[in-house]
Amino acid sequence: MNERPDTDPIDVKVVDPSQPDAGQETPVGEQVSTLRLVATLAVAGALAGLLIVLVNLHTKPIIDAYRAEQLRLAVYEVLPGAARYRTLYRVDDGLLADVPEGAKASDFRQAYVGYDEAGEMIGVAVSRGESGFQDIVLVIFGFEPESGILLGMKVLESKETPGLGDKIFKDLDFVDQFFARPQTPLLSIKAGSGKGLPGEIDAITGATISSKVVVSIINNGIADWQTVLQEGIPEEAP
Amino acid sequence: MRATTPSQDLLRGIWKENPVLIQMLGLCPALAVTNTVKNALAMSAATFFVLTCSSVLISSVKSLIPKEVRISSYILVIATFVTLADMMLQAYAPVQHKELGAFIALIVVNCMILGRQEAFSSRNTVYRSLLDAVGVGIGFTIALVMMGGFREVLGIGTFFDIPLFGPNFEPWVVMVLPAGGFLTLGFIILAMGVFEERKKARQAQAQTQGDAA
Amino acid sequence: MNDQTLFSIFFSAMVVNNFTLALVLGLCPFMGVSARVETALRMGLANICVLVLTSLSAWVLNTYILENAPYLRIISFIIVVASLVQIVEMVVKKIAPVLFRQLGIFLPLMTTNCAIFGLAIFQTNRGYDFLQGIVFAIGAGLGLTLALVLMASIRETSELSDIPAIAKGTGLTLIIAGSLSLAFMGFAGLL
Amino acid sequence: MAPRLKTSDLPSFRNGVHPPENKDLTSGIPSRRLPFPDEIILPLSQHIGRPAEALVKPGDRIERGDVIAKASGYVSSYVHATASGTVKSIEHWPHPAGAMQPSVRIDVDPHSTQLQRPRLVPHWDEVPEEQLSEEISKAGIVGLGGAAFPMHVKLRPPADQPVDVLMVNGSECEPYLTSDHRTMLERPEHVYQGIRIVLRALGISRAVIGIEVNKPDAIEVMRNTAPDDLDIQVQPLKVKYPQGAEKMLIKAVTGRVVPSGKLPASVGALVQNVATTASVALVFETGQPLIERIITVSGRGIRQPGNWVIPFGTKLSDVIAACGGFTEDASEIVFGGPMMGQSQASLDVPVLKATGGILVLSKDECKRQDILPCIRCGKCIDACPVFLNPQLMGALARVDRFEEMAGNNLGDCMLCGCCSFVCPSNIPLSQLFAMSRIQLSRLQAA
Amino acid sequence: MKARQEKPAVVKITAAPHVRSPESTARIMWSVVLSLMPVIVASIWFFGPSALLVLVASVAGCLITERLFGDRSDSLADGSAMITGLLLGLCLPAGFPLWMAFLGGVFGVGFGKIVFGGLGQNIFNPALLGRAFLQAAFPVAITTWPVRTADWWALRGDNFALPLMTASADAVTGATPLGELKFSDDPVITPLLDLFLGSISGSLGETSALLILLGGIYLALRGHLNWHIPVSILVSVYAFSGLFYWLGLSPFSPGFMLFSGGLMLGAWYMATDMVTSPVTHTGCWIFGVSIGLLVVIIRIWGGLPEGVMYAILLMNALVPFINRATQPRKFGSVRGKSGPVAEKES
Repeated sequence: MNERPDTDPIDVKVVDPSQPDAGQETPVGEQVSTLRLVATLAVAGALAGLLIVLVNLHTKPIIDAYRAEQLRLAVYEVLPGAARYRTLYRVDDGLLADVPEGAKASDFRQAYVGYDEAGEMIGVAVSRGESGFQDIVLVIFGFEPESGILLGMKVLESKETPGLGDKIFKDLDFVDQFFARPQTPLLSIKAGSGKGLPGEIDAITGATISSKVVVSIINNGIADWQTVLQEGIPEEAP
Repeated sequence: MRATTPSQDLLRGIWKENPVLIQMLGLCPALAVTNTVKNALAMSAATFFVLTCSSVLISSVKSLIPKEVRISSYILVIATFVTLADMMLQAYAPVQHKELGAFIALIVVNCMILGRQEAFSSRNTVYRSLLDAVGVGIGFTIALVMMGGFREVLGIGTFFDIPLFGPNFEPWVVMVLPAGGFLTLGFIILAMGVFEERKKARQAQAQTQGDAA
Repeated sequence: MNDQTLFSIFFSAMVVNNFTLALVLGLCPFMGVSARVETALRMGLANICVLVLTSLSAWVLNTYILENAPYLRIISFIIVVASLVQIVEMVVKKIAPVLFRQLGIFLPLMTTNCAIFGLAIFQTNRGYDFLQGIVFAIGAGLGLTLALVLMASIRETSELSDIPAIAKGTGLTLIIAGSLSLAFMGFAGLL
Repeated sequence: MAPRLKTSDLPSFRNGVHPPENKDLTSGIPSRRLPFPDEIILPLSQHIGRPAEALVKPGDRIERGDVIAKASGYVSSYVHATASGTVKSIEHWPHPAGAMQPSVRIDVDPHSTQLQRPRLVPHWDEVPEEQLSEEISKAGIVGLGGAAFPMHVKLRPPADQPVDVLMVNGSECEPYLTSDHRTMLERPEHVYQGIRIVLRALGISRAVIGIEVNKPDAIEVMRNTAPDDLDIQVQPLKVKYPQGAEKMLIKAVTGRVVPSGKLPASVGALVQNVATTASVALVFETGQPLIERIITVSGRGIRQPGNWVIPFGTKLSDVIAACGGFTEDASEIVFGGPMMGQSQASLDVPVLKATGGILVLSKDECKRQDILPCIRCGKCIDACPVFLNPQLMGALARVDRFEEMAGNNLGDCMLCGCCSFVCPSNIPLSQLFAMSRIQLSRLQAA
Repeated sequence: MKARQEKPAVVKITAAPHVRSPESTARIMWSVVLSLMPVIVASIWFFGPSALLVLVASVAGCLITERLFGDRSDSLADGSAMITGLLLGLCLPAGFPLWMAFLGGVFGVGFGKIVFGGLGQNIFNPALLGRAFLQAAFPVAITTWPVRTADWWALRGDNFALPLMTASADAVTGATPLGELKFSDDPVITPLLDLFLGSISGSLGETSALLILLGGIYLALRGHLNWHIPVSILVSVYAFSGLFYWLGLSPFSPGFMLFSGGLMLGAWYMATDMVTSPVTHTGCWIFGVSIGLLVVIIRIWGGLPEGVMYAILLMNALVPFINRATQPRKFGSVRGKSGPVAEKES
């Protein structure tokens, strides 16, 4: 017990099902029937599956509720003043209020149309991801389909460098620039070098790429969705 | 098997055979999710849960499992508990679940867990396997929290989200990056090496003195 | 849904988000099997094969079997990986016994190689389609091989040096890995 | 002195080094005869191969030129008395190669005229070719360039590798040494006569004399005295160490590359040193076997550097005394050139057939700094004339991985010292390689 | 016969060769330091006392670490730690907090060199490793480039920020020519002559291409650096950037590429570090051309304005592999047969 255990990971985790180790109690030569092997695994698998399904039944509603809540919060954040929203599905460059028969909701890109207390449409929120400095940056943003006015923006996912690129969602001065911007496309510029144009976004010092990605996501996203949305938004089912 | 006392079963994994710091097992989670103490704790808790449950279950049904399919069965058991842990974390600690991401699922391939089943639970009583799993789990937790603490303090300037240095602290961003993980663990192991060398030198000195006397 | 181009998936998996140096996956072979360049190279190539097969199987599982039961992914993926490794092992043993002997115990070790399992999970989370998945697997495998071979050649050289006693073995390997990881940060932002 | 030739577009080989030449210390000094010492020590092993077998016993009276030991095999050589006197004993005595070796001690007769016994000389032109090499063998002639390989062995190349050109090595690339230089200046007719005999022994007609251009007077003398009846070319060579190494010389002069592990005969060439050919001439002129040669005594640690005709077996102390003794800052005594020579611990060691020079280096000349770690500058790779990787081999030697060194062609190393010379960290590479070879042969024997 | 002479007082018994070239490792290192002096003086001329402070801090970090943890007690004498310190200092901005510069030196020498066994055994260039660590740790501070001010004596930033504390952002900063061209939508292209002579903002050693070139050529002439490396890097950068510029893929003209950023310093002083570059000439060409290509790729498409440091570090990592692949073929090796074997098969 006193000696340092073997630190070579190979020795510790040799896992070779085909070569049972000689130290096992079962004497060599005593063959276990294939049937028993299969049965053991089948029973184990069945029990495992059962357990998982049971726990899933319990946790799934909680998880779904949490997800829906997160989405709701995000939509309300990027569509300031919205009181409720409904989901539209983009099918072949058209918009449908419901998922087509036999298809899954996750197969389609979604737009969230937000309405205020009075039932007036405020704008549409969509999400979009593009490659940032490290990995995909996923952003949800709201805009007015007719005018292209940007209403709000929230970064949903990003692995940008902590302390630098992550300022795209941590630095409120940067985030605030994306609320109620009348002119799109936006233009990312070096902080302080602005010429007073309405579309200018001051980039974060040291995180120019990350800043540009956010701007690019919004510009491309609006361009991508605007025509589809202008085709017409399906009526709300009564 | 070496004959060991229950207390040895428990204590062994905590320091002398610490899975991360000594045996270099389960390095992926130890490096990937220890950028904050909170993440390290969440990861440790999930791993602890999976390890303990699997050890107890496997040691209790070990006589039922034919040796030809034992590895497959262990994997099945571990994967089941990992799935459970994944779903529970997602339901009850969604923020941590998002932070840890795919690394929760990756507990299933943490060789430390499979290693314990193969090396210990499959040959020992339930009670001793439980002690062993708890010991190894605590050892894993200690290592991860150590890493997490080191990286969070320097990399963010907080410990368990408590700011330590005031607003003007300049965070060492590198510490929360993968490179920082490698370097931190390397640094800890170097420091332990220094400690070990000193101990050895002291023992050698005592030896010679003893000889002289 | 994922609309990344194939090239960007490939390049990102290989260098920018290198599995080993940027995502910290597959460390067991990285630390354990990186003492000799030849072994590292063989290990890397074997990994590429298994990764591609895994990607394929995971895609089939996701698309046809698990579409309504995502909660069974972990358990099905690990079973698939374990069986795949077993099958590859048997095939190699039958077709190329020499190669089998050279790979030795490394083949079965792949079951607990988190890079392989991680690939299945990442591919699923990012919603890659069939082709994207394959390209992702090849890129990740090449990245893994690159990291392994770099590490092995550095360690071979360092074997001839007077490494201080405290740094021998894992300590030095981790420092090298950290330095490599720092160097690979230079690729950040490409693509 | 004739002006130095232009060095550009002279033939040479790749890599190599340029150590400071320091030849002007002695190159202008004509050779003189060293007084016969009181005692002569003749080791039975003065050549490559098996030691000779002693034919005398204590108390025997011998004359200068008498055989005192005969070759004990094909690759072995005769040893002759280099002075008249009485055999005192046959005992172990310090040898320049390091260990103690069985040697014949002769008390020199102070009253002898030191003339050799009159002897019948076979006419070189009339004896059959085989007998030529037989006579050369009996005269105890070995290569005087440093390796001391018995000459008669070289004169019988394998039948499937016919030799078509004789290379006469007058390049003398080792710094300080001028004995070959002086031989060419003072005895060109002996050199040519020797060439004539060797060509006849080989049954070929072409010879090339390679001389580094730092000896312009030698080139001139050799050109002026070249006999018309022979196909002889005097080839000036670039000054570069180790130009005198067999394979390098062949590459420079003919462009032929001797394959690794093969002998020069495999490309149809045979290399002989100028001093060796000159000594062959004497065998057939006066019957004098190989008993003396010109030796350069040089270095800034000796008071009177010069070139001396010294009988083999003369003890180092006698040579030093004849050259005026050491200077104040003498610090190292070397047999041979500074690049490959061997330092001597004892003043009792005798001068051997292959001793081309005796250097007494002053502190400044052999100044060495401390050994630092290798910085992988690659200068040794640029210097190695046989294109090895001394850097890697040195690193392997440090960790005792001798088998891998063999895999990296340790066997091809000539121990020429170029890598050690250029190493800025003063790593004793060639010494490491020499040691590793010994270790390796032990490993392989075990 | 005269009386037998006594042996000299000191008889050395050493192995051949008994003479050595006057070259010595310490001499090489110190002449590198010497050749850097004009660059250092120029950087102080351009950036005032801040430049000196940063250099002193990084040198102190290196020297202290080497002295405390180095394996040889006289390891400072070989000058390698001094070079590391100076080079690290030269790739930092003038207003950099001193504690960070010091930390970079400690990291570079400690983790980049001593852990590997000290002089000659490291894999990565210690100065660049220190710089890469600082870049990863303090990405903002290290890219805060002060501009020249009228008052030479004024500090160019917050050199005296307390350890662990951030620098107060009151320096007047400007973009480097590379950053300007890459990230600005309306870039001002810096004239080549300014790049060449050094009247630009950037790190201390990024300023004057001319002085670096002179120092480098001096070293190359003395045989203290392998000229193959800088030449292959510069040629490859010029060729690749020219190609991409011509194809319209890059905004950088080849000349601009050559004289901007840390390329000159990197090519002449960092990549040529003997320890971390290949040992054979073929290897050096591969090394240099690859560095050039990587620099161009990272500069044009990467997320950072400058890629020299990363290009060199990445190629440093490949050097053991390059050395394996470019072993010299022994004299008289028969064509078609295997040359030297780098390592024993396991």
